Amino acid sequence: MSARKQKLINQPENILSDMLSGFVAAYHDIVQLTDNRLIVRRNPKAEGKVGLVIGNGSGHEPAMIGLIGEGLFDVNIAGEIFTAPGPERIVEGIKAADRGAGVLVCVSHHAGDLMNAEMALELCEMEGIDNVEMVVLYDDISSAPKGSESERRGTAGLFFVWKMLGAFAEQSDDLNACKAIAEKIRDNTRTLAMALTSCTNPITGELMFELPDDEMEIGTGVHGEVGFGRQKVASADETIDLMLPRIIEDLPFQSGDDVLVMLNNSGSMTLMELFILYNRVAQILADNSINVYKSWIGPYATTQEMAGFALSLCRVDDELKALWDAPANGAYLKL
Amino acid sequence: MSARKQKLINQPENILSDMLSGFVAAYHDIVQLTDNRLIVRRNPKAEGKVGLVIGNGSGHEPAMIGLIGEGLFDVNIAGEIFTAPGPERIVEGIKAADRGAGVLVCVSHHAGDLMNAEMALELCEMEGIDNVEMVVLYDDISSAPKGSESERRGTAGLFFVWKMLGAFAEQSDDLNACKAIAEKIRDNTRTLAMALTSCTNPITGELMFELPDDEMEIGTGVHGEVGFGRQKVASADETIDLMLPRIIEDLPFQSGDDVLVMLNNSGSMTLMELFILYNRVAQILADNSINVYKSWIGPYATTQEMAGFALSLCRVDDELKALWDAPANGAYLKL
Amino acid sequence: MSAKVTAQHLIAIVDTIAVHIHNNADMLNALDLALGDGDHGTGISTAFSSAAADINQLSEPDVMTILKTTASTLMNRMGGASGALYGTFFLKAAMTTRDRAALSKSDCDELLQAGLQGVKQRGKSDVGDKTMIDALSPAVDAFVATETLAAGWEQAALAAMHGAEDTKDMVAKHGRAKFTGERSVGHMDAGARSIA
Amino acid sequence: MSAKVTAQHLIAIVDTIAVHIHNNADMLNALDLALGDGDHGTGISTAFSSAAADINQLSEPDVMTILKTTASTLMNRMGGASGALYGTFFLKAAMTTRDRAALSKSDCDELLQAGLQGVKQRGKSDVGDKTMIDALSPAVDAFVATETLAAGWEQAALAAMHGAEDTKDMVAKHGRAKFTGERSVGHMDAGARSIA
Ligand SMILES: Nc1ncnc2c1ncn2[C@@H]1O[C@H](COP(=O)(O)OP(=O)(O)O)[C@@H](O)[C@H]1O
Ligand SMILES: Nc1ncnc2c1ncn2[C@@H]1O[C@H](COP(=O)(O)OP(=O)(O)O)[C@@H](O)[C@H]1O
Ligand SMILES: [Mg+2]
Ligand SMILES: [Mg+2]
Ligand SMILES: [Mg+2]
Ligand SMILES: [Mg+2]
Repeated sequence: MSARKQKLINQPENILSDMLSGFVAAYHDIVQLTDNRLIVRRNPKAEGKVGLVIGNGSGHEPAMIGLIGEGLFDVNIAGEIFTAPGPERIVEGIKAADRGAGVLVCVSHHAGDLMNAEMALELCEMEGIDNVEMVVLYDDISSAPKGSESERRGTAGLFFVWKMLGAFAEQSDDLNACKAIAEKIRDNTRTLAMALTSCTNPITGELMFELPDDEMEIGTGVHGEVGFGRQKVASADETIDLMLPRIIEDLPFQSGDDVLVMLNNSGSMTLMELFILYNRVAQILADNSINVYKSWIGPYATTQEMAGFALSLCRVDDELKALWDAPANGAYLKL
Repeated sequence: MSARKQKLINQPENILSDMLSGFVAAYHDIVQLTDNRLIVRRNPKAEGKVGLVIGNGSGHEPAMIGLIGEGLFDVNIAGEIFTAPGPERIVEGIKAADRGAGVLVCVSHHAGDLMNAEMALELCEMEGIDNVEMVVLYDDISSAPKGSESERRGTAGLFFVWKMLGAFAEQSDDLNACKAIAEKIRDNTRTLAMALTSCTNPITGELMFELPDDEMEIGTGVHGEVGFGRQKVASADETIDLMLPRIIEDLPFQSGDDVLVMLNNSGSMTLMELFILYNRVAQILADNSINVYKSWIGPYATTQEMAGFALSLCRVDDELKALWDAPANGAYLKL
Repeated sequence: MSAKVTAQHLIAIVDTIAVHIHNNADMLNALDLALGDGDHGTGISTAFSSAAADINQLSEPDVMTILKTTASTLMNRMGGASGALYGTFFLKAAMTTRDRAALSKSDCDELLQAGLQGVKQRGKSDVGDKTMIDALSPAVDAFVATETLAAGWEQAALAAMHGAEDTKDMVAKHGRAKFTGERSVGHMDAGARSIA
Repeated sequence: MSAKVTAQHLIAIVDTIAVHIHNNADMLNALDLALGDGDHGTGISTAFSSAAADINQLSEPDVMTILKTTASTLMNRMGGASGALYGTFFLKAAMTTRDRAALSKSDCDELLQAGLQGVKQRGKSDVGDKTMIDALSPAVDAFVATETLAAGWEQAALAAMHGAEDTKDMVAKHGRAKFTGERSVGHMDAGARSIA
């Protein structure tokens, strides 16, 4: 088991507060930490534009605290490590994001995230806060079969929603249009991930899952959830040959399509490896006459120090291309 | 030994070519790969401005291929893994970077890098290529005592030179002024690194060095060179308390100084840990009335998947602040 | 043995749950570690402790306030799926107690059934889905089937244990990801049991 | 045994070095792995093989061209510190052979001393610094001290081995980081030896 045993933290119960304090200390020009521990933009978006909120368990940094900023999200409610925040904090986040044109609550599809967001919306209703909408997002083709897309997990491919929805909402006063764009991006995105090693839970120091040194697993989730394919470690090209065709078939992506490509570093992959992997991705897409509009290679939604990556494709038209190219200024995403 | 045994590559002898092909395939809007395997800017800087070149062993990605671009370097000569490129390739790089105002060859201080750069300059002389200068850069306080600064290793702190020299040369037609700025930044920068785990050489799959799971080492170099302090793994705050005072004393950084701060991820540290570490850095600097102008937390000069970080401070005046804030567009550094 | 559950009884009940779960927190974590994220016990434990603390702060609270306070503390301190579910259980239960000073056996039947209904709705799940419902549902049925409160708690606890045990086997067949929760649910109800 | 080293001899010498190092590449890597980056043997081996290939491509080359070609192939194929140093050795050696069709014993003395000088200058180091110089310098001295070419190579190789062995001990005392290089240098010169 080649997983790291030790982490540089202080008291485990202080991980969240130490982390958030350090993050805002470093990036106070972009974000601020409110008294109720919300991460909000230093420069709020214009009055009369739609607010974007997301809550999530921590431990996936830079997601989502690093994606709060201009052209991205307005508020992040960071829960404890791998635990979705409760409904009251989500309601506080909704209030903080409201600029008078309503608020869209985005949910990465996991039981805890979904149920707490639903309860938050019920609380809003009780409090008479209307003009709040929720959109549930998913992308992981390994977690439910084709035809049952809405049962799939939300994983690294949601990156495309965050970036392009963020650009859209920066300009939009139409809550339903924001929800529609989020769904459009979601429905054109497909992701498949793999793991080469496990990682440790920072609170307990214990392994998140078991994976022998000479094996890899295909289809893992962002908390190390089990995938469908465990096998001996293959070469970079063989690994992409196992994963990319499944992604292409699932949507399906077709000859002539324009796509955004992401290779998300789950934690401790080297960029060297990711570039070698991308080299094969580019070859296969070219062979299929699928045109890469832009690509992104690096850590975004991590699973602590897990060695592995997620490969994600998003089909884009001119509207989405423009949204992709729009400026963004988060601590960990700048365009 | 909690180091990863397996890497996702193809043939070890193809690591460099596979990696460079994948990198330029992903970022062809920023860089291009020449026939002689130089990484050069897609959009060369203006005629009559000073060219910036650096050669280095690979394996440290994103350094230096990810820092080629507008407001940064013009040409990178990527050697084999952890092996400086030979003189002829450096000469080719110098020619590729020449925009008519001379070329500055930057050297991160290591025996191989220095000797090959010196030979390259001798070859330039023979070929009658004048107007080429060399600057040797170092920052690692663990590799030689105060007073012997010029014997120190070049490590992650050179990041500050790359960024600010890049901004300066983008506008400058004065080779000596570029060299002077590089030296000014170097002489105001101090770095100390630590490692929590070893890592594997991607060619051989063998450990780069030995480090028991429950120990950490302070003072490591960017190839896992041995440091001065091996001890049981400490808490995040204790680790910073061990390292930062040494850095502050070495320059020394004084009350009222403005500084840039970098926490460089050597490979598989989580951002969660780096933010927790930074929280303590910010406290200590505030206690010493040292003002953080800007900070940068993330992977820049890596040592494969080594778990560890480098802490680097650079004292800045108004001239350097302006250079830090100037735009940069490398694949892995955007401002 | 009182024929009705008063506000004082309710506070005592929550206190007991909190203590019991606290004593089992490490074991729940250990179970969660089997392959979960290992914070399940800690999460439930701290949440119930805070709930007990919060309701003991209340000055002369009525039954509904106690249940509502418990619900909100649980869902906001626990977070995750379990926070939402435990919170929902107490919230829906609270809704049945408006204007009641104390709860009769039949009040408790109604309260528990409403809570169970709430959990099913919240989780969009039912008996056999291998969730806490497989422990909770038989417990509620057993309670309702009895005549007295005392007997009700007894039977409920037993049924919950059996339900949890069953899911344990079911789950063992279906991979460990859900295992953690089920066992912890079993203990959650075991906690409730110690009240009778 | 010819009294002079001709171009043909020189090519044979480089060929032999290449073969010898190639046969020892794995062992050099293994040594490097002790704690180095483990590519040392591979680096030297591929570089010398290419050097041998390149000079065999040359049509009717003179002595100087052979040495210069060897130098440039070595420094550009090997890279790193050793590439610069081996390359410098052959480059400075080449400079002493201008217009010479073949090399006498005294020519070789001059050639070797120039190469050694070059390495010292390039590395800003000298005997006792625990580098390849501790193998190369005694080898050159021993060569110069002899009368004939044959004896020269013999003595040089022996002295180099001893020098390498010495550094080995020195180095063993001074941490493993430099160890790799020294041993490989020893083998490098051992390679040269097999020529005589
Ligand atoms: N949709 C659902 N319906 C009913 N119970 C559920 C549902 N999803 C999860 N649960 C219960 O919640 C438990 C997980 O709780 P916990 O691990 O604390 O939350 P999280 O999964 O967010 O970490 C599971 O064991 C299961 O019993
Ligand atoms: N300054 C120097 N002077 C003389 N020899 C040196 C010097 N630096 C390194 N060397 C020699 O080069 C060897 C290292 O070669 P190698 O490992 O192939 O290069 P690199 O260190 O770039 O990987 C060392 O063992 C030493 O003998
Ligand atoms: Mg959890
Ligand atoms: Mg090397
Ligand atoms: Mg859980
Ligand atoms: Mg070496």
